[in-house]
Amino acid sequence: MYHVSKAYAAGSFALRDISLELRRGEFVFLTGPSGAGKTSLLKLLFSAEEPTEGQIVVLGRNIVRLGPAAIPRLRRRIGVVFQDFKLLPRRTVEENVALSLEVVGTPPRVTRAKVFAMLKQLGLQHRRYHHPLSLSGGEQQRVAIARALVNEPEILLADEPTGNLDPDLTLEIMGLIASAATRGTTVVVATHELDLVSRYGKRIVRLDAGCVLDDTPAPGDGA
Amino acid sequence: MYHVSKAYAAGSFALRDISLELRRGEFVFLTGPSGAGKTSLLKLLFSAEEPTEGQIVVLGRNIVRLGPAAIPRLRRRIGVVFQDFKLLPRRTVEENVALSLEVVGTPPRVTRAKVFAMLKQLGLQHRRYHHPLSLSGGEQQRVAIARALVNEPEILLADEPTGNLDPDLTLEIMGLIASAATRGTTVVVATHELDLVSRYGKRIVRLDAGCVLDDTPAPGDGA
Amino acid sequence: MRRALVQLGYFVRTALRGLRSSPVTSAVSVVTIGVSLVLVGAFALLLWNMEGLLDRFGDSLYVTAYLEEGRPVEDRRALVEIVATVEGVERVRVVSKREALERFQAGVGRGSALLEGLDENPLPASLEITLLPERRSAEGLRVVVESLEGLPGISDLASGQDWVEGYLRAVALVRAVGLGLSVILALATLLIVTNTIRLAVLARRDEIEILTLVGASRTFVAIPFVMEGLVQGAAGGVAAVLLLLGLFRLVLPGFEFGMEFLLGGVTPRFFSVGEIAALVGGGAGLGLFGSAAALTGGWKA
Amino acid sequence: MRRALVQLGYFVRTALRGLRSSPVTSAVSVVTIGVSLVLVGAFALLLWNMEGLLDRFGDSLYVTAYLEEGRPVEDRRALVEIVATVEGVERVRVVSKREALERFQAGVGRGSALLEGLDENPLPASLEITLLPERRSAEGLRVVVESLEGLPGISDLASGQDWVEGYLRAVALVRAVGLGLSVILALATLLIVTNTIRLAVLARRDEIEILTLVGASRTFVAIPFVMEGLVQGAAGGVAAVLLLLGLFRLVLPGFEFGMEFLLGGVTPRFFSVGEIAALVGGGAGLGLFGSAAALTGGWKA
Ligand SMILES: Nc1ncnc2c1ncn2[C@@H]1O[C@H](COP(=O)(O)OP(=O)(O)OP(=O)(O)O)[C@@H](O)[C@H]1O
Ligand SMILES: Nc1ncnc2c1ncn2[C@@H]1O[C@H](COP(=O)(O)OP(=O)(O)OP(=O)(O)O)[C@@H](O)[C@H]1O
Ligand SMILES: [Mg+2]
Ligand SMILES: [Mg+2]
Repeated sequence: MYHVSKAYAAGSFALRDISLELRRGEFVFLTGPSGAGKTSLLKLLFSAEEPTEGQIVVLGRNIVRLGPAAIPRLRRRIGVVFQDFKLLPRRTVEENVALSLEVVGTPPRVTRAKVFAMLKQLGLQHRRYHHPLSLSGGEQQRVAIARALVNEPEILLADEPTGNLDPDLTLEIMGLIASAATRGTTVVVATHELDLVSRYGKRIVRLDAGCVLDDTPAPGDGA
Repeated sequence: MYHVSKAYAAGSFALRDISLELRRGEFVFLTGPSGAGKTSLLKLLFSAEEPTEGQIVVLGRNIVRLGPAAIPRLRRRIGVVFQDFKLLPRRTVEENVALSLEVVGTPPRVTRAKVFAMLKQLGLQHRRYHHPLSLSGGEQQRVAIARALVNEPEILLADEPTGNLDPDLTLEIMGLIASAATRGTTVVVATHELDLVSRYGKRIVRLDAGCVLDDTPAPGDGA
Repeated sequence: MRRALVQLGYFVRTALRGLRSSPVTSAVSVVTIGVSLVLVGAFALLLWNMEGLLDRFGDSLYVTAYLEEGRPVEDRRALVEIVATVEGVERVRVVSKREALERFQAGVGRGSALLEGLDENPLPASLEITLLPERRSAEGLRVVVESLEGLPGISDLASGQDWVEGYLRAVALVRAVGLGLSVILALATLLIVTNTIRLAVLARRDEIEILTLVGASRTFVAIPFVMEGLVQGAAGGVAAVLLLLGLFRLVLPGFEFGMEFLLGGVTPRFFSVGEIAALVGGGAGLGLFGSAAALTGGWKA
Repeated sequence: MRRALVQLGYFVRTALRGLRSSPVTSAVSVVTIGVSLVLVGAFALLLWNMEGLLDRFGDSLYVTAYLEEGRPVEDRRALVEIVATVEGVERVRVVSKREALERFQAGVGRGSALLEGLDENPLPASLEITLLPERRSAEGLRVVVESLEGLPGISDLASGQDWVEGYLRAVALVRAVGLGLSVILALATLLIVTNTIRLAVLARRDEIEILTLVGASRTFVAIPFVMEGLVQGAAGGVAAVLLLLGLFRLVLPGFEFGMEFLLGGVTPRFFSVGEIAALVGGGAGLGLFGSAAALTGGWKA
């Protein structure tokens, strides 16, 4: 899905000469110690940062060459769960989740139905009219996940999506993400939770200090 | 350390009729599923929220009756690691950590030395002059921990202090927190990571839906 | 088409939500725009009423044509009619010998028995010829004087050239100072308003950043903000008009005594409906322009 | 003591850091304060120079004492000396018969041969008695006229009572309008500046919240903010003075023509050093007051 990427941020390298290729519908775990560059890698995929060097091809487009008008269009096809959630504090949970539908111009009725269904799946329907600041950390994280998934994106980038969730919820949400992958969405999950990673038997990319340490394909996979 | 506490937030109960007592120098884990009320309980201890009902005694003072001038004085004796870090984005890492020393009027030279030592312990000395926004999630979390610990507080409240850290760092930092406890600091750690909790053999308070589910004293403890 | 409607609905809803959810910021913008417009409006009122005052002074700008003695009354009537048709003349008034004497005595001082010893009134009758407002310039005066010069029955012409020039200079000065202050005031207002809205946008830059991360285009982010600016500006305009009206009503009676002397019978005027609309529209425009400028300028900072 | 010094150091450092780390917000505050002070300053300059103008008009406010004919020159000299000592009199000027005639002829019109037929000049000599500025009121005038009334050698007194009253009303009007506009302007400025600083504080409310969570007292949080406000205000004041000076220098020559007529020989004046200090101090005060108000008012919202 993307080809070569090489990047450094502000003087010191955050990623050094990384090359990765993801197939459509693939489920990949990105692991590595704190500061390894996981978030930086996701940011590149999402064109929130530009690579200092190298090319990145996402959904058939070289995002390094993308004009400022094309970036929003690309982003609408990608769902992202940010490590720090990035929810709008002055909008309700429902409105926050609805955002990713509104940017593509979904009619309000459809939006409301989809948002409600998604919140229910995540056990948040009773928090619908709350504001993010009055939610617990785990609830905020689930809102962020709901916003990323509600638009049925072609790519899902999730940065520590279960860091604030208890083990039961973690299982549930990973199930939700995995089911998105089976529907054809390419999924990249950055996490430190090694248990989690080992339990699912998916492709694992380990990063350290900006380099790919190893790239273990999914057990049942010939590549 | 505090006596009775009972609280609800904005109509719906976040904590129901909780009673707990902590001894000076005790190390307590607070666990429970997402939305159980862990953060709310810590906020009460820190008088960031007022209880709707009940009394809370911290460091010998009933904080429900505390005047607005006394709250800052109390807070200076408590170190807090917030779930969302609460770092000042426009100050460097060093300045952020120095804050908790500056509010008690420590001379700049002493401050600088203490901050440097603390950052070194957390493996952040090379990020000293960075701004929080250019740090990875785990690095930000460590800055928050540094700020809470640098002032050698009498009480340490840590809300998911290792949620964004890889297993190695988690061990290291829990060690640091534990060593604070052995120096007489009362420590309360809220976390979902059950492994972590079980590994240390400390007192465990389990919350669910605002109630104390059970309160397991540390194995080697007669109480 | 359907999609455009959906989007419009979203924009309107978002703008209203924005206004509701940041009441302090909105209020500050409305108040700033309102206050700025009150300043501009009060100044405009003052200037316009001063223009009225200047026109009033201008009315006493006339050419005096002294009449030859001993001409029959018919001749004088014919002369008045001719003079009235001269280009640039607004009005002609006859000042008789008697009136001239009375004026002179009044001018010199009350009990002055100055000309009493004279057996005959030495002052001639004259015509007071008022110029059309648009002719009240040194040039216009010259034209009228030249047209009158040859006419039979007129012995002499006095146009008070010095006074005219002084008056015209004073008018030019007042206009120039007024214009200068208006320009400063307008620029200052514009600067203050855009700055205020820039700060308001700055206070919500997280919101903007998150929206773009979710895939919103610039337009999508900007339109609700600009609509908010428009509404705030219009609200500020309405507030300004009401405040000005209140001030006008409140302040006026206290000044009437002095005003009467300066403005004579002219009643100080308030804005017309069209001008009120312009003021409110100006507020809306300020809000619109301010938020658009803040968004393009302060997108990143 | 030592702790106070440490704290002061912290406050100064933090204030400077705040100014540096939020340049847009700081710049907006400085510009807003500066612009507001330019408005106030320009208006003050205008008013003060207009006061000068009014005084100038006031100089032509005099009492005319017509002298009896046929008195010896020595008597007249003595009279002038006596009149000069009357309380409230500033200056006495003698207008001879000849001068009176010339003035009359100039007043009526250039070629006017009006009084030429007379064998003798019918106009009397007179004294022009100018009043002290503080006596230029209807009351002051009455006192002087009464003191003069009995004096030998004076045939008649003309004080142009109407003109005086009109003048005095006009002065009162200009002062009142000026004062009214000044008050509006000052209030508007205060409102705009506090609002702007309130927004600036709002943009940094996270910072304030975090500081209080770390155990900072209100004072500890507030002092650096207030210091920032002070510095921004003073900077705005300096900018305003420079801008006003520039405008004054730039605009003045263009108006000199009209100005000369109105102000006569009076040169329009700029601010004195003390007034400049007051302007800068006012800016600093505005910034200080604005940020203090924003902190107490907007602590929570
Ligand atoms: N905007 C930035 N400017 C400068 N350095 C940055 C920036 N963003 C990240 N870095 C640095 O790049 C390195 C990698 O950061 P990144 O956020 O990708 O780590 P991560 O793998 O996500 O870590 P974590 O698990 O702690 O979130 C870190 O050392 C960080 O300090
Ligand atoms: N300010 C608030 N206003 C209203 N409700 C609140 C507020 N803060 C918390 N709550 C609610 O109280 C409940 C407990 O929240 P709390 O943050 O204490 O949970 P938590 O145990 O820390 O959860 P997590 O592990 O997800 O962080 C949640 O359901 C939350 O929605
Ligand atoms: Mg990260
Ligand atoms: Mg929590």
